[in-house]
Amino acid sequence: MKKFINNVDDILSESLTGFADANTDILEVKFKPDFIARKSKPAKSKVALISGGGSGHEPLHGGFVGYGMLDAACPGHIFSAPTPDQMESAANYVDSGKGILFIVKNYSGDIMNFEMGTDMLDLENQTIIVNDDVAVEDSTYTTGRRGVAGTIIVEKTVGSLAETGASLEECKTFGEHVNKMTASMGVAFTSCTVPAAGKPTFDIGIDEMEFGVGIHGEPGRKREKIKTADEITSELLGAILEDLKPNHNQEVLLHINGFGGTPLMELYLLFNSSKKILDQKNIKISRSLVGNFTTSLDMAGGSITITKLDQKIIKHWDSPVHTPSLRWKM
Amino acid sequence: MKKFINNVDDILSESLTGFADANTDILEVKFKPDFIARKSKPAKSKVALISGGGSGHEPLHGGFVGYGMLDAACPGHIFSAPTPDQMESAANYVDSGKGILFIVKNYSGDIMNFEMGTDMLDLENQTIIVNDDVAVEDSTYTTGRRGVAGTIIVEKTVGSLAETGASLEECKTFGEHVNKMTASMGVAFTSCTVPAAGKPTFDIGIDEMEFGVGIHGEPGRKREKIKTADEITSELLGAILEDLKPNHNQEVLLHINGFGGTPLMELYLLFNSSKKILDQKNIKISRSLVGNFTTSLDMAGGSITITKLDQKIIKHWDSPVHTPSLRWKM
Amino acid sequence: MNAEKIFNNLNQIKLSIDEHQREIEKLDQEIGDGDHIFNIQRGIKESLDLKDKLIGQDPDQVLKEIGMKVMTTVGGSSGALFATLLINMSKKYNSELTNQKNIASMFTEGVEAMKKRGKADLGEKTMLDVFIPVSIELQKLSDHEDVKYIAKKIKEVAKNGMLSTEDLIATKGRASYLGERSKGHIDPGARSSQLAIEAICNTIIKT
Amino acid sequence: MNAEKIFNNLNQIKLSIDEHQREIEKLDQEIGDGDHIFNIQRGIKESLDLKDKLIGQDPDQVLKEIGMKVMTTVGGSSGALFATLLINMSKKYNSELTNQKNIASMFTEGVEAMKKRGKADLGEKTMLDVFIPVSIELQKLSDHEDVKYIAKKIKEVAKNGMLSTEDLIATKGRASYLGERSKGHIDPGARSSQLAIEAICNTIIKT
Ligand SMILES: Nc1ncnc2c1ncn2[C@@H]1O[C@H](COP(=O)(O)OP(=O)(O)O)[C@@H](O)[C@H]1O
Ligand SMILES: Nc1ncnc2c1ncn2[C@@H]1O[C@H](COP(=O)(O)OP(=O)(O)O)[C@@H](O)[C@H]1O
Ligand SMILES: [Mg+2]
Ligand SMILES: [Mg+2]
Ligand SMILES: [Mg+2]
Ligand SMILES: [Mg+2]
Repeated sequence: MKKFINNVDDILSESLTGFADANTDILEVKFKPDFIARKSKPAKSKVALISGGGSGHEPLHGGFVGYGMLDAACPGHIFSAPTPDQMESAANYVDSGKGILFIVKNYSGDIMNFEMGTDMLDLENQTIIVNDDVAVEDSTYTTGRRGVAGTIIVEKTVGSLAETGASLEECKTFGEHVNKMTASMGVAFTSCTVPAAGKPTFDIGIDEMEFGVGIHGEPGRKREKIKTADEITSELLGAILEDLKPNHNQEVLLHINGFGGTPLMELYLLFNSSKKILDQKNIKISRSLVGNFTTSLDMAGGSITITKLDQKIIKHWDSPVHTPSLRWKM
Repeated sequence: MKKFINNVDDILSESLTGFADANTDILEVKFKPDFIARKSKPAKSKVALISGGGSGHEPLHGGFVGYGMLDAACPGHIFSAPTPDQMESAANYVDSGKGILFIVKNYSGDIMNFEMGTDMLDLENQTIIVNDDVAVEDSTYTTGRRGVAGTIIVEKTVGSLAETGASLEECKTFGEHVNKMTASMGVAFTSCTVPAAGKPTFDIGIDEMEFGVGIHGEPGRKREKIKTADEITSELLGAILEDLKPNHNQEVLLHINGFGGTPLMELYLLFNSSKKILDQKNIKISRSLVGNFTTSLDMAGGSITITKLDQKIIKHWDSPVHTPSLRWKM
Repeated sequence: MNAEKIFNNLNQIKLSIDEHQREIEKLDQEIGDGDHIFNIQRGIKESLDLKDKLIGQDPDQVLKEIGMKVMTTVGGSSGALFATLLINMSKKYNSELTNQKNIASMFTEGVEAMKKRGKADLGEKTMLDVFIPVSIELQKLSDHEDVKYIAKKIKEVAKNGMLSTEDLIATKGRASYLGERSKGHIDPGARSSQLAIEAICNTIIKT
Repeated sequence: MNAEKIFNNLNQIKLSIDEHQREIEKLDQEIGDGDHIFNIQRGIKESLDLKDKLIGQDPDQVLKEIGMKVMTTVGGSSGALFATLLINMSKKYNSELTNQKNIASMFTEGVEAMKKRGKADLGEKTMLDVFIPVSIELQKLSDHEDVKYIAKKIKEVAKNGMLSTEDLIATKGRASYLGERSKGHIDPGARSSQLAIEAICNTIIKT
């Protein structure tokens, strides 16, 4: 296994320490239980946004702690949901009196651990479940869709609303709205390598791709022969648009997300493939985000996310944000 | 080969088109000859900064076109220096009357093509050669050191100075100063795959690394067995500090750069390894930058860059910048 | 039941899990995300580290503390679920019952809590396909006197439960994203749970 | 010398380069960045595309236009150098000289310009280790009448120049970063240049 590590057991703590030291102006990292918290305390009380999940998806979530986005993030072990005490400690640390809003990606492990965290918590709190991945069929009899790259859009927009002093209820309602307007789907060319395992999670032929893949190296909807970028995009967008059913002339945010091992050049090429299709369908890309934001360690591949925009989402997308990995207007 | 592409010959144009469409607020892309130009024309005349080089290092250089950094970037084919007409056209397009400053990484191909470009040019111009890579011995009898990840620091700081209305001479002098204060060195775990070749540029054992590697998949100083992050960092920093000879209590900018295929988590771990060593030596990290900025397609590995800081460099590092891949305070 | 016995069982569980490490790792790589083995090994190690502190304390206190340790160090689905099991088992501890009745009632309580926590039931291709039949069988056998007989029976039931997951289509947990593709693989959580139960049963059978 | 002959030579060069594609690719992967073959193939293709436009024009004009095309489409070190060669050759074209003398003087001019452009000279493990000896030999033989003899000689000199790069330590170009590690590999630019010269010589020898 080829990684910059000293010892498999220390990866997380060493990496978090480096992360804290590289971002001393924005955040601090607390250990045992581990969480990342925004350094600047809000002037007026505001709803505190807390997210978290297994590590290995960096910059998600820690990279989005800061003004205009998250108040805290709870990093679990690699691909393992964080533990309830992390959420409880983070909440007590960042609470400023207006309640806590947890933003949780829809995985059994995350849901259960966040629930146990809120069980322990004495603060008013609400939870938004992000489940933007259309690769998975949503049925009331199953766990439902996964939360993937759309999470960043929920975190950014709700983070902005919270800064305005909105109530916990308003933040939750808006976050659920943004989640509903958002759909994603991805494809992987290679497997990631979990450091503790030391080898790729799955084997895949040199001409194969895993279609409708998640962000943990778990298998996707199907295994297929590699296709052209245009063909892949057409399939991904097909599923996304079928879910979102955008109107004619719908304005959207197009987010091309890399899983970690794919060069930016290819992500921009995917953007181009997507735009060609969206243009044909009279869907207007009025905001865009391209890069490695919700990764799966070193996995090659990427995902497309679309959010249907309205004035409120646009406003809270455009507003100032100052985090390690998303920053503008400040 | 596993990439998001339609056709090997169209990668660059499709990717550039996507890049333009994803950043319509900041820049535009011109084709034949290809260059990326800042959209907002400067209010007052200023020195125009132009960089460029082979593609495959994204976000370098196109991702740094925008206010406070580059006025234009000339992307060559993958790993091939751009052609002189690109530089000439870009210069004529962005010139605002105060002359052109070319920022060129020290490679034969880049030097020759930029020189031919300036030969064709009727505008006042100067060139800064960036050569921060200490892996390569600098001797007057050879091509000298390569320009690698330190380039971004030169582009950012000189870009800021140019916005203040500084003269061509001042910008050149400052850029050469920043370059001199900057040293880098990197290590690769895997080879990149050039799309036209369709397979990795070099073979490397599963327990080997290429030490002192460049950013084109070219071999490095030596092939070694993989070591721990702390050991690798110690060797890289050893060479860098021997070159920079920092004073006691020297303030530095520490830039951990990923080559494309290495997760952010590991880059922060490298930051941590670096800080431990710098702390011991009483070198103070007062600015930091961690991420994939000067990449080599999908190569796994990364580099460490240090810039010795003075008040002027700090000022121009901290100043507002608004490009696709480096943005703050605006 | 006492602290020493609990840690002794934990030691046996550790041996069995370590022995089947590669198998469990592979199962979660096939239909999950590959972290299950590391999660449970971390949980076992952290729990064993409590031994010096907890030895001599009441069994319910020991179970609760181990449950809390699992809750705060494991993470993932299995951390939440095993912690829920242990913490809720400890709540029902009643030293006045026979050992059999005590364990049956504790276990039933723990498994009911897991079902709530996981919003899951029998036949969803999870560790509950081991725990639910085991808790039912424990209730059934709680009047029985021969603990070795009970242990043999439970071992069998656990194994059948584990094996039953192979043909199921997962509807809970990470494997549920695979739909049809989840078929033909044993659930990793079911396997590790069955191995743990088997280790305890074997200790009883052998003494 | 005329446009048709130039394009005919270019066609022969293309055949030889394509035939040795994998070999040239590998050489630049070993001590460079692997793009050399794509650079020269792009240059040849773009140049051949000029045929319809340039056929019938004066040789110097043809060389200049091909040189400009190479300059604006190839990039990298080889684009700059080959363009410099061709554009500077075209400047020295003098139809009043014998073909031998004309070519020798054009070539010398082109190679001198390359040396300036590359700030390089003989023995630095570059394409100049082919071009410099060839230009010297062309000068030497420029009084000779037997063009086939000249072609044979030049072919030999080019080959020796190319082979000489194997044992050299590179001091120019990308291979120079390797220091000692550059030894034992033929320079990719030297190989492609030698193949091009050989293709032209073979055409002369065969007609
Ligand atoms: N909702 C659930 N109810 C019951 N058991 C579950 C549930 N979700 C997951 N599991 C169990 O957890 C196991 C996976 O544990 P682990 O790999 O540690 O966590 P994660 O799935 O979060 O990566 C599965 O094999 C399954 O037995
Ligand atoms: N300074 C130089 N002078 C002469 N020839 C050079 C010089 N630098 C490079 N070369 C030649 O160029 C060849 C490499 O060309 P190519 O791969 O197309 O460009 P790059 O090295 O920029 O990737 C080398 O093999 C060498 O022959
Ligand atoms: Mg997990
Ligand atoms: Mg090159
Ligand atoms: Mg798992
Ligand atoms: Mg090359």
